[in-house]
Amino acid sequence: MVEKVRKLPKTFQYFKDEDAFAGGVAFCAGCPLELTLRVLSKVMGHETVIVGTPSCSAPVLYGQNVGAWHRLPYYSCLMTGVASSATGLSRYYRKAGKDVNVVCFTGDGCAADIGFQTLSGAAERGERFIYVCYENEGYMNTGIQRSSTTPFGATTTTTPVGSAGRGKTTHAKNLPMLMAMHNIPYAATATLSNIDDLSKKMQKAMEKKKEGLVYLHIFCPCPVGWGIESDMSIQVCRMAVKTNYFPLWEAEYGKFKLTTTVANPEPITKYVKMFRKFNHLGEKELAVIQEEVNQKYAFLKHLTEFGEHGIPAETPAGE
Amino acid sequence: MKEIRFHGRGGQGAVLAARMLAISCVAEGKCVASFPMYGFERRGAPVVAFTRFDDKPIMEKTQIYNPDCLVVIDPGLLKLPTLFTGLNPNGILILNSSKIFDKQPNENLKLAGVVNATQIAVEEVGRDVPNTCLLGAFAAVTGWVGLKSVMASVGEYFSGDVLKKNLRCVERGYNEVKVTKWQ
Amino acid sequence: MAVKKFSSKYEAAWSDADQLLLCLDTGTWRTKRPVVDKEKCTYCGLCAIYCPPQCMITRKDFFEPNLSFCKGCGICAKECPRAAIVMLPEGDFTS
Amino acid sequence: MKAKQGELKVMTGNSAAAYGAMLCRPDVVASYPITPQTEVVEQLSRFHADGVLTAEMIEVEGENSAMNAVAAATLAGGRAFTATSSWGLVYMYDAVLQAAGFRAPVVMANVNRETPGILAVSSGQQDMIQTRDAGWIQVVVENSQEILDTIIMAFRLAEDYDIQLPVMVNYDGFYISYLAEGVRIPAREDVDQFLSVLKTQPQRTIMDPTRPIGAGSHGLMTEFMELRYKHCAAMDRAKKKFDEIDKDYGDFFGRSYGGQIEEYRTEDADFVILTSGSAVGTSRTVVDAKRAEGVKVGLIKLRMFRPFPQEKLIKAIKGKKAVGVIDRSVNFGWNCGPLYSELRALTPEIGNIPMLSFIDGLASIDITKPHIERVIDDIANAAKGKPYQAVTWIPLEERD
Repeated sequence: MVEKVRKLPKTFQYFKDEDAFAGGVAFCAGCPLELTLRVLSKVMGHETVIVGTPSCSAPVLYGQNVGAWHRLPYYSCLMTGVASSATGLSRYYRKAGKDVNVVCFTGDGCAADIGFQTLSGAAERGERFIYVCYENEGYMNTGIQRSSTTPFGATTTTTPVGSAGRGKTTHAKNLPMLMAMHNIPYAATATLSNIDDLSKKMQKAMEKKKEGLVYLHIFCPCPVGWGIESDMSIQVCRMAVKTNYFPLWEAEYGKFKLTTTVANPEPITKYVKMFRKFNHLGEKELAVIQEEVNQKYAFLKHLTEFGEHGIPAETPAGE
Repeated sequence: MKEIRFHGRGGQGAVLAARMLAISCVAEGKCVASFPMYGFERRGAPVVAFTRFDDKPIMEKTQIYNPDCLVVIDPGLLKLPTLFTGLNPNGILILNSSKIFDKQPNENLKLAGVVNATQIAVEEVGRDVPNTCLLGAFAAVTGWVGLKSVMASVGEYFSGDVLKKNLRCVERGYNEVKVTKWQ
Repeated sequence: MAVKKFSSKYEAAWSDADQLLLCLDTGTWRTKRPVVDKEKCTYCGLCAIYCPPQCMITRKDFFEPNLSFCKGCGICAKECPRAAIVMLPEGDFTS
Repeated sequence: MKAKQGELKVMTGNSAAAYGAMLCRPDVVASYPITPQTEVVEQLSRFHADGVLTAEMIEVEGENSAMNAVAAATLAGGRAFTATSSWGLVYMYDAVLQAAGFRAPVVMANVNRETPGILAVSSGQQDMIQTRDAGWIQVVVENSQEILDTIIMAFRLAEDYDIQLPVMVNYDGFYISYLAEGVRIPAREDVDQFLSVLKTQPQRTIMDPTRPIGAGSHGLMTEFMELRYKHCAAMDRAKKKFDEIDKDYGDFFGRSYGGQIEEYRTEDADFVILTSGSAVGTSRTVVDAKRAEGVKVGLIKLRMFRPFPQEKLIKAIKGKKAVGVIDRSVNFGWNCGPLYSELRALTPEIGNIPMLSFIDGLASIDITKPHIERVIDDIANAAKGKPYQAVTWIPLEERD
């Protein structure tokens, strides 16, 4: 008989509420988005107003007629209006003296492309809500199209591989970095393999949003869109961290800190072979990706050597 | 005119099957119309697709309410209370299942072709994509379209190794379908 | 205007989970089923943490999937450090 | 009981809009500057800086955000105001539709200006026309006092339990936005009292964060149509409600505007002009002058453009010998004025009388007294049974 480990993972300690979602909801099998949302509802609690958009999360976040798939209050809006709708909601709640978590929940396409202006505006104004971007590197819901956060070389339905096409020809926008550069009270990256870290950052987000906008960038690979076997999605997250493809960090008012350091990063080849979207790439192209990973990481590392810049912590934005 | 309604779940290729059938019919000189009806594009979510074919141009743009034939790609959908709704007398069913019927599931259903398309797909393609196999079964049971035409339609969507595997699925569906008749 | 009866009491597209909490029968999506070896399970909880539908049920000293909702993704089996969960074809279980 | 006579102050139309909004004590104001509306934002910001306005002021990064913010704020339970114009209205279009579909009781001042395509920083009602089918209540007003009064009425209409619809208060850019006139400013407590009726009504559904409630569920099957039907029904109710509110306002503050339409010397008129906005004032003076010459002409001022006041217009026009419509915008594809084409739809009820369309005043071209005299002459001839031209682009078709 194996000795039972009585001590459950620390993650359980971050849960303050029951899962707000119905048992069966319309996410694909193995979708990290489902886990992200369920964990979010457990960590942030049920008095969390979700502001969502048309996306993979919409069929679950938004109800059907009078029915809902979960017990969180929500506001459905268009991709152009996420951060601005959250602005209206959180401002009114503040005026009415209600302490509410207003949480935007959108994909990278919305956050980095069509909704970026309003997100940037809300960050500058110091709006007090949390913006969660789940990063699946493209428009997965509408059928796998490229977004400005789709990485170099990736195949999508609008950057297909053919006799002339080799996948996306430009590089991804570094959205979490852009948001941190707004000098907001809190910006962080997280992913599900490091779920303790993710939960902790969600908890911290609730505190820091009292000072201004909080931005969480959560790496959520898409089993369907990337060609990942449904049981491999957490493994892909883990490898993204281990290769420094997706480093985990946080930044308070522009002061950067790595929350996980990888002693001996794995080569990017180990990561890209876990799914199909980079299958066509040759050595040369993989070297470009490796170089990009190295450069981005070096830049991030360099930033951690600086202190807060821009607005000092003692005078929160938005006052 | 013949009207065929496909029932499947997102990811099983119901929409593609409906379209391939349309292409097969065109290869035989028929007029066709095929379209899907779904809300959210999601793996696992129920999907309905329609194909009509006739000797003259098809004007209708409505969903199919009185199908001559149902193609059910997911056996779990047999539980759907509305599955047989509107089925024409002398109706035909093409079903992906490991089990054949022990009794007539609907009084209008007179002819059922059952094939374990999931198993065949897993054996041949390595994944649960039962759609092409069911088209083979469809050709065998209905006789409305020839095996050659179905195989040609599959060639419009796949190439190389994947095409070969899918063609084997079609052939096995054609040969291995088990037919049950009721009066 | 002529319509007398409405199906919703709301003027706009409001949903209300108190009135109706929707739920899908996602257990039927499964093509593979996770089976837990109770002997091997050390009750570490990692399967429960990583399970996307969060449907691992705590038993006395092991975890077990709620088959009503388990979509059979296999993450629990993949993440289990003791290999205490195996994915078996769902067809083997149909009576 | 009567309200106190308010303080008289000379102010522009834009200031009047800001005063109207401020007096209603909004919880949230979000706006973005655009000519010729910018003064509204500036005035509201001054009110806020002076502590007169305690709303959450949101200086958004674009009009789209302004509309999203105010719509969300009203659905959370607040009162919200914004103002825009022309390209700004176009830029917020998706959110304008969203606000209406959500039945968000937003009040917005729209300072009419030409829309994109041909660059023109000038007056024109095309912006209002291009949002005609957005599901909003649209009111058009004529002067600064009417702007202030109508914005107060608009909050009562928008937030009424039976209505719950966004209201757009339109006034001509430049001609009214920058026109300084003496305006009576109602006392705050009187405005409070006028709006207090809303507190006695059942409360609308809001985003109460303690409840598992969601705004913006998918409308599936017939429920989508049901919600559209309810929206249309609310639009229909808004007509009578607007008349009642206008009457209440008149009884209390001593100023009223006729509700959906205002009729001027129509009772014994042989024929009438129908128009809206700043052209109404000038038309009044020309009608008076023509009356002095013995021409039996009347004037109808359209105040409510959406919902469309069919019943009122039929009643006002039926029995007249002819009607002419002056539009400060165009109906693409019909090649006539938009208000004109809407009126034509009432022909079965009004009767087959000559109906004439006059397009004038695009891009701030002045709708002058001679223009209106010509309109009256043309309608008068048509009323006498003479042949007439259905559509006239007045400034482009000068008479020899």
